[in-house]
Amino acid sequence: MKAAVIVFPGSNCDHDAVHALREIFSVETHEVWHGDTSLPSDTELVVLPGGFSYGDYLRSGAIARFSPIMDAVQAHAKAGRPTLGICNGFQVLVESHLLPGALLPNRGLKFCCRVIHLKVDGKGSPFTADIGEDEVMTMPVAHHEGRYHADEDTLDRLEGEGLVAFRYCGPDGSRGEAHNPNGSLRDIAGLMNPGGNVLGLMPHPERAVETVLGSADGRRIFESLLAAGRRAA
Amino acid sequence: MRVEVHVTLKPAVLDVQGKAVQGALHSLGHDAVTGLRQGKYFTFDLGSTDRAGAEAAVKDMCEKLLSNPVIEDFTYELQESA
Amino acid sequence: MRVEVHVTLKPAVLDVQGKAVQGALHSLGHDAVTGLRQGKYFTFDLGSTDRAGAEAAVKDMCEKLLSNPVIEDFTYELQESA
Amino acid sequence: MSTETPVKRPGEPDVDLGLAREHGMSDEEWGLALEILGRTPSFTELGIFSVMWSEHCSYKSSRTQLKRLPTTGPQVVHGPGENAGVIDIGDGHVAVFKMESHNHPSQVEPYQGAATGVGGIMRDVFTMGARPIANMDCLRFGRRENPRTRYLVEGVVAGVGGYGNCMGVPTVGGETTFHPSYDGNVLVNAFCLGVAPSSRIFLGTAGSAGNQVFYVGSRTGRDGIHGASLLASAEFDDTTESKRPTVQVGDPFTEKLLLEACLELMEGDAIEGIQDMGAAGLTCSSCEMAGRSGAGMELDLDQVPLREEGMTPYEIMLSESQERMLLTAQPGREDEVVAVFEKWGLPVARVGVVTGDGRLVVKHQGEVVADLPAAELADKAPVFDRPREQPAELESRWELDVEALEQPGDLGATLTDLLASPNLCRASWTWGQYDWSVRTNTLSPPGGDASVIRVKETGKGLAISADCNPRYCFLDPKEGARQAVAEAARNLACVGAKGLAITDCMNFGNPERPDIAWQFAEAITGLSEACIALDTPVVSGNVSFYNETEGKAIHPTPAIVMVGLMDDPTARVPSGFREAGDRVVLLGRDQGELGGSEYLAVVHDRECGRPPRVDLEEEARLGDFLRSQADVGRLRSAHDLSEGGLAVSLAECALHGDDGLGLDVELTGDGFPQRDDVALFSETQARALVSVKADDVADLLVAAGEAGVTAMELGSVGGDRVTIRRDGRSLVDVSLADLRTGWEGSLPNWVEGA
Ligand SMILES: Nc1ncnc2c1ncn2[C@@H]1O[C@H](COP(=O)(O)OP(=O)(O)O)[C@@H](O)[C@H]1O
Ligand SMILES: [Mg+2]
Repeated sequence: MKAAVIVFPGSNCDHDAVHALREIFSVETHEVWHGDTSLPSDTELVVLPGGFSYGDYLRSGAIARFSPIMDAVQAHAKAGRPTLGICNGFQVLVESHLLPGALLPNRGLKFCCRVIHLKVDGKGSPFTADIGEDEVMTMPVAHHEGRYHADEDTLDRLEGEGLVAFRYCGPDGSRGEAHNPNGSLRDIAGLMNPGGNVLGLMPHPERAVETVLGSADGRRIFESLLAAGRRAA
Repeated sequence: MRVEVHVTLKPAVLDVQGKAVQGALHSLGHDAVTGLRQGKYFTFDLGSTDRAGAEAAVKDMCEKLLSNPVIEDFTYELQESA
Repeated sequence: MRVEVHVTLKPAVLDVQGKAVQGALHSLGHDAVTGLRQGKYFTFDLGSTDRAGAEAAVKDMCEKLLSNPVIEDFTYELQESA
Repeated sequence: MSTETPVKRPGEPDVDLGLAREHGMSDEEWGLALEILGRTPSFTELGIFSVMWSEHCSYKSSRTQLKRLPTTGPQVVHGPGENAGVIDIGDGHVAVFKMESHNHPSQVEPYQGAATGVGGIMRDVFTMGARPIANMDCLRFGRRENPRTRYLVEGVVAGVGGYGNCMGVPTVGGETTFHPSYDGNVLVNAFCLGVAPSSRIFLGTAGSAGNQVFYVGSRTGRDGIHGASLLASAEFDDTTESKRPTVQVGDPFTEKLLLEACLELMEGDAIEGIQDMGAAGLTCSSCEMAGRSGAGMELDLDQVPLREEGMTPYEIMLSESQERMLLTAQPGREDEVVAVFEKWGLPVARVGVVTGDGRLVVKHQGEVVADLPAAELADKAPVFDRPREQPAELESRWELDVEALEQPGDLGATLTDLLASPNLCRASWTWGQYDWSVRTNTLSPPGGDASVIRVKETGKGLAISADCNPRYCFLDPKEGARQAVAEAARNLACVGAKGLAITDCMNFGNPERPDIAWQFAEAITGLSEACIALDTPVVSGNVSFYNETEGKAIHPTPAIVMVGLMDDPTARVPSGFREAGDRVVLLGRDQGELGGSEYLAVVHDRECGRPPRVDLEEEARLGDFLRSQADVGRLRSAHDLSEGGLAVSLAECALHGDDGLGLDVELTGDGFPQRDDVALFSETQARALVSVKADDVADLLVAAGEAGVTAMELGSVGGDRVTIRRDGRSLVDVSLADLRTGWEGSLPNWVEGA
């Protein structure tokens, strides 16, 4: 697999995504400057990393969406290739209309960094294929705008089509307000497109790939994707 | 041309910030405040003096960048600069 | 009474958001935009219909909570509710 | 040497003694300025003199004392004097760190004050070529009952987070404390730690004549003119309000770009020297760069990127706009510099040249507006050895008759109250707003004894801890300063690390008062003694004087951060209990010291007595022992005893983490003070609690005996209660859940409650 991590001005989890892909999963990984207009040839996975692109000024992800590289990212996503937006990357995906809805300031109106639990949901995707329905994963969130919002019809449709990829839950897998760090509607932590190749999520799987960091559950997402890649090959 | 843009959350979107501000006003004793909503406000200059052209430009800015149509509405006003 | 409040950064205070937004508008081709500043906009209802009292209340809210007098200015408008 | 007399610009005021005084200069300083120049300064020159000789920039009241600090050692690469301290951490790498205060700006505008403090300290670190890898914040607020405190807490914490989070630098620890002496004067001390290859450290020197001077980063506006420098040099009073327009606003986004651009450019060798523009902006950076290299500098202010129209040379030289750097490059390397900053979308301009005549010459619109000797400005600031006197009432503060204290009837309730008190409760509300996990190096989330950061480049780890107990320092500044260092070293030892060096942030009142000058000198003595004994030299630091409101000084607060090294950071020892059945062992011997304790303050509302005595040799022995036991993998957990004493420490071990594990211990024999409250809450130093597997207790005790460390097995881990008995009697028997409610809820309930 060959991956490209997009570096926007203000991205700050690009290093972490690159570290995880290169060092933990031995994936050939390229850092791609937002001002470029094309991805390295044969790029299979595009990662839009976390951070504060353009300072998160105006709305998170709103300005990054217009970066020159985004046309290539759009094309990549629309060609059905894996595209992963983490945290700020999720916000960019949403602002780019690659995923529906919006991410609003957290319920508590504060930046929230803590370890949360989440469970897969939905119809399955290369990112989640190998993760069991009852598996409770642990990883950090760190964001100020992570409250997922969409109108009721859209939410119903997303759930109906199985596009909610991850939901916040408690350590035992149960749902409840206390386990939802930001007030996200229907406890949505991550979302995918109908093709299942575009995934956006607020939690940081790339920060949870080594047990020494407190959790290695984030590996499940990357491993699932790598296995799907091998199956397809 | 002087431009003013207001961007507000759509009525159906929960305005957490507005709610918090209203709560704070209540606790300061301003209990009569109701229905508070918080929005964004932009002012800028546009060199052009062609009103139709300016209006088209501002509309484009609002739709593409200044507001997010999924959650926000916008209004704008143009004024000949003094 | 319907109230509208505008809170803006004092002219000499660096507007980091405004700077970024203007830059983004330029890169979208709207090069003619200059002097963009971003502010906050509040709307709410005030039960009272006594204009003087309402005005005093709103001024107090602006000074104490809605604006940060260290770096921001405010203006407000009151309108009889329809 | 030919010098030019600047012409008076239209609109500039006449420069005389009166104007100099308005600039905060003393009559002697004015005289010295005239002598150095041999003429009356221009308006711009007066501005330059006044900021360069302000307390903030010149350290005129502290220099003679600071010279007494130990600053050398084999581990020290660059001690005080550079933008930040540099120590060797092996494997071809160095750690670069410093702490700095932003107290006055935070009191005036908490969000921006704290944010720009964090921004400033990170610039100090990456200016030297190091990538910042961890931040800490030491915060001290007034009483919770003070109506402004909540606003300050919310603003400061949001500001610290707002800046650090956006930069992608984890904030991994700090202090959050409250005391009435900070009611009108909060303390915000920001620390930053960075790592760089040893071969690539950049200094703030201009280099040789002919080098090109570049201005990079944000444009210059009228922010903070006479801000940090003057605000920090005069105490607060009713006119503080009028100093408000000088507040600087931070732009962490621009600083992130500046960080990446600087580090990218530093991979090559185009940069000769680089210095951030902090307090006193362009003035200070240009004088210091020119001064350090013994060269001169000529600046053309028409080239400086400006944000506002019509700025005067005085304003441009004194502006404290944030996120700016001055750097010099060899001739011919201009294009490289420009290319990198343009790639990152940052303003970059060639604003001058390094000259050989030792003068700082400033031009504006073709005219010379200032022409001064650079080195003299930077070094010739008047130095004061301020008169010192021990406060008359000091000895009366030491009076404490423990026998006269009424002992609480329910010590369990007392423990519950203490854990919910402002200085002992959990600060997770604070660090929950900080991104502490970005960069995937944080091996222990905030909340432990010391924060452990892995250094990916070398596989080793750095442990850091921030400490200072202002109450101890108030009662005895020397002992208090010794205690700060000792506790930091102990915190490091608990995770398994050995301290290498410290940085300090000396927060005091008005040094023109003999009692404050005495406090300062005593604290310096205490720091020196402790740093020598524990072999942790001071490699950087900062002094903040005039922390007073209406003539009332803050408690002396010599805050320090210690940085230590760990060969195997993955073997770090956690502070919380791990497993039911493990045995709890107390290391160290209680001397029954209640003076200056949290118990005395919270329960008896008293602040008196002698603070606990610090035995540095015993601290060193304890530290060595903790590390030796960590090295052989015997420690399941380790946590030091500090504020709140044995009972609080036991409870913290039990509460640590989200689940927690209870304990059942018994104090037996004559190793404990007679009175139960003293035994539970005495703050005797050089103590720690460890838990070990039951099978390891015997070995641990033997090893302790050999190491000369008192060790006593107290009981076991397990259950969901904190049970402390004494010779068969129950002293404390409380459920963990009840303790947790107060410990965790205290801060958020107070801040967010109506
Ligand atoms: N403002 C803060 N930011 C980050 N961490 C904090 C802050 N305040 C306290 N902490 C963390 O809370 C824990 C307890 O702090 P403290 O009681 O001062 O520790 P100790 O007594 O061990 O020195 C430490 O891990 C510290 O880093
Ligand atoms: Mg401690």
